[in-house]
Amino acid sequence: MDFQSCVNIKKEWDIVGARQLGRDISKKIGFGTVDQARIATAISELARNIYLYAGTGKVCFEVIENLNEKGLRIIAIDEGPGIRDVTQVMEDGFSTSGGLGAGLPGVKRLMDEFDVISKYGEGTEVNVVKWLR
Amino acid sequence: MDFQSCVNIKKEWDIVGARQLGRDISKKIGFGTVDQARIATAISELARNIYLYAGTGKVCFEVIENLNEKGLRIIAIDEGPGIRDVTQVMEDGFSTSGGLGAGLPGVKRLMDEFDVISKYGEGTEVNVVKWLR
Amino acid sequence: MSTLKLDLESYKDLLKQYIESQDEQALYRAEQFSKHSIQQNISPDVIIDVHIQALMELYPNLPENVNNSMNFLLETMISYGLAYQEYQALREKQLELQSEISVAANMQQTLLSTTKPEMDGVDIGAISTPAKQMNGDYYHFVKDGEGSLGIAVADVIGKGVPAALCMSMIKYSMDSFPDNRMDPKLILEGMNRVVERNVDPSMFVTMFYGLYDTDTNDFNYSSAGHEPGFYYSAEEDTFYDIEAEGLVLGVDRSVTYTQYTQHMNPGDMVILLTDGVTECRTGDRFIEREEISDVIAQYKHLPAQDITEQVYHHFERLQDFQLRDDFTMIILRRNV
Amino acid sequence: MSTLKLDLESYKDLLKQYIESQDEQALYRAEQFSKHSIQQNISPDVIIDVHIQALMELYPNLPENVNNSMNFLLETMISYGLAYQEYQALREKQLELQSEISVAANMQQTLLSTTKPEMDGVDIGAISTPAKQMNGDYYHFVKDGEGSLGIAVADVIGKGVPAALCMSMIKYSMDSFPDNRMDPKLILEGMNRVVERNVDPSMFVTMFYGLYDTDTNDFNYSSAGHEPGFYYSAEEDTFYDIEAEGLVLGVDRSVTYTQYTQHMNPGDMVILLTDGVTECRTGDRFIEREEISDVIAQYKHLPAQDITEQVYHHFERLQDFQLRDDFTMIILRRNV
Ligand SMILES: [Mn+2]
Ligand SMILES: [Mn+2]
Ligand SMILES: [Mn+2]
Ligand SMILES: [Mn+2]
Repeated sequence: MDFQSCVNIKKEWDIVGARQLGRDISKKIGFGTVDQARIATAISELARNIYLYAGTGKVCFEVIENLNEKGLRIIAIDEGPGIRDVTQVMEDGFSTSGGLGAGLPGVKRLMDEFDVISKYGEGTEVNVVKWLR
Repeated sequence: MDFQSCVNIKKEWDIVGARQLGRDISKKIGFGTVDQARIATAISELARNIYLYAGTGKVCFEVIENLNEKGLRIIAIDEGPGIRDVTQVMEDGFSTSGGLGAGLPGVKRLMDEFDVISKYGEGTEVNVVKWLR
Repeated sequence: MSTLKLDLESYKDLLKQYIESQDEQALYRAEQFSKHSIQQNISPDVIIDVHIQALMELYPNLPENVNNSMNFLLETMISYGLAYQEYQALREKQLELQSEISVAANMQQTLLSTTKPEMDGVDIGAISTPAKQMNGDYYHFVKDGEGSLGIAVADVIGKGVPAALCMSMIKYSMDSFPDNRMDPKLILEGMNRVVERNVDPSMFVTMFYGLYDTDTNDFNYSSAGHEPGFYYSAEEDTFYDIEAEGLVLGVDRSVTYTQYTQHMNPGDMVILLTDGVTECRTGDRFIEREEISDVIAQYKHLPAQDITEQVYHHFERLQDFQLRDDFTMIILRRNV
Repeated sequence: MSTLKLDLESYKDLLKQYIESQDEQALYRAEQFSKHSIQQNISPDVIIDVHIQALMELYPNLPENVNNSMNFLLETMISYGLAYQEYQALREKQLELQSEISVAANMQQTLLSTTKPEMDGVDIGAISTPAKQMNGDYYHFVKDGEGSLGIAVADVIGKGVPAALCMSMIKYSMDSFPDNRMDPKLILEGMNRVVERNVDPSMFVTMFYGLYDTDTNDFNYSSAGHEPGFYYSAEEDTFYDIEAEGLVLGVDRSVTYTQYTQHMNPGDMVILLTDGVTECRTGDRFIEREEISDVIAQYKHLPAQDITEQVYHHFERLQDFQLRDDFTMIILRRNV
């Protein structure tokens, strides 16, 4: 909880940086190859959202532990325009990107826990967790 | 047109035999690996339909040629109960097998040409073609 | 967890069997394996992962390049796995919607059911089949106490759920007219106001209303832009178009309709239909109206109901069993 | 053909880059590549094939085992490719159906629209929000020339398309009643016959009809199994349930309804609702009826329309913005 590493997202190249850091941490925690790839894909999605819709923001990583589990928390924060209708954005298959595994519903599927707080006009925070099994 | 090789379908093992013969012929004609695999999958489907619903029947292969194309024709014939409602059987995703790439719609997708003639109570003939590209 | 492990084991065995013998049986089993996996909702990226693990266990000393290449493939497949899961969710939604619509279609059938009246002096046949699950065509018989028979036929422009909803409006509005004899032009004028008030301007309804008087044997009718029917003269053994001018319902609140009269001699027939009959397609051409009257002529010795059914089967077959529009046909024949 | 070749080239380049450097950038590009492929409707078995070809071109001398293993994987993926294509076809159907239903929902909104009457002596508020696209709740105001106001509220058991279709029946049948003052019990008895005749027995409709007389300030009402509303007495500052016995519509053709009368004093309110209000859920418990009257009490200083909206927003939020049932609330207040 006390240690967070963040990657600032300003240009497309930063998406790769965020993926790299996320993958390194996942590997260290002990995630297998598929999970590493899933986490990297989720990071791509979150970071690209920031890059495309908010302009700038950051993606932060945190190793978390509870009694019998270890996991990775990823927090994507921006101060962009926010999401007007979260219910709609979370709907399957009809997102702006034309669906097909993209967007926030995809991130939700890739991870174990998912939460999004968006204030229209103030920004968005997406908070996701993947547990090590 | 004058040469046909057939495999009789009586037991599950014959499905493998039909696939083998179909694959050998496809390879000889010059189909690539993916197409060979697709043809084998179509044969499985046709032969399994005979095995499951008609009891016995046969799967025949024919190398066909027209002016500028070469291809493989597969004919699956049985004298089973026939299909009561072809329109319904050809509908996607809601076949008896629960959809998901199975059944005759799958065969139609795997091949280039597809035709089915079924007389309720008299039997079914499925006639499909894959062209070499 | 344990079933996945089991699957990895069987995948490994099959893979090993294939690599060693390259026989078709292993490939057939592989196909069965993947079908089974699909039924278990296992996404394709998981299959790649199982493959990688099996390969590494079977050949621990493969070149590093190969391992790396497989990881790259796995990365590529993650998005496919996502798309796969998304589709599965969609499929469930689709099934739900589908069953909702089939419930609605049943309801509609109950709603639109009209009793074909038994009357001395006339023989009546009627058929109405929707192209999709729900019907956007409507027909209805009204028999008053004074020996006259009203026949309504309507077609909503459009198909499916919206057309069906609009259709139910036509039905209830028709039900609310008093049951006693009313002139076709007045009924269409009343319906025009209902449609104009309740339906948005993008939706049109065509309607035909005919009133057959068993005393005078006159068939009085008006049409609101509806597909013309046929009049069959038994004496001349000839079919004529039933032409009638009139704007479709719902366009102009104050429109009035002209009423026409056709006297019916014994053996004469009135054939009413919707454009689902006349706009049958075979291949890429529409049929001619004459083809319909030819088919009717072919069966004209039969009872009216049988004629409608024979005509329907004829055009159903002609269209490869896929109706492109709702199909409705009504035949009224004055008995000889 | 040429675009596929181009793709093979770029896949090969990316694969090579990754194998040589194992850097994240190549993996990111691989992800982009696969997203792009998904958009182009390229199925996963084709990706495996491209992978095999790229691998063979890059490393022509890989062990035979590896090649065989890849062919085995390809075989396994064929069924996934089929499932993928099937899903894509389903998705198109789904989009079509979805747009059909949204057209129907718009139509329904036009159909069900009722004008909230402006009357001296009373303040009226009404809100009705469907849980899905189409509304299975119905409300309607009827104002006659003699200073009385009729309020109908109905709820079809069931949601979605079938409920909406049934709802439109209620609407048209209500429209066909004469506009002059009619007793609530007679209206419910008439509606009961309509529903019994037209709707299949598995579908139920609950309905409440109230008639407010501005001369006597009496509120006369009858209920057909409908969710009880509230009566608010201003003098006592207390909410009471509006209890009324009566069978749901459509079960028994010959049922009769009891009519009740409640005299309204200045400031008193009648609150009518459907069970979508009372059966709100938070977490895994249903709310108590008292929670509704508490929220109404909280906003009772506001105009009736504002109260309905505030109550709606309260329970919308409480349910995480996902209504489980259609939500309808009407408030009628006698002015002070
Ligand atoms: Mn139509
Ligand atoms: Mn039509
Ligand atoms: Mn309801
Ligand atoms: Mn309800």
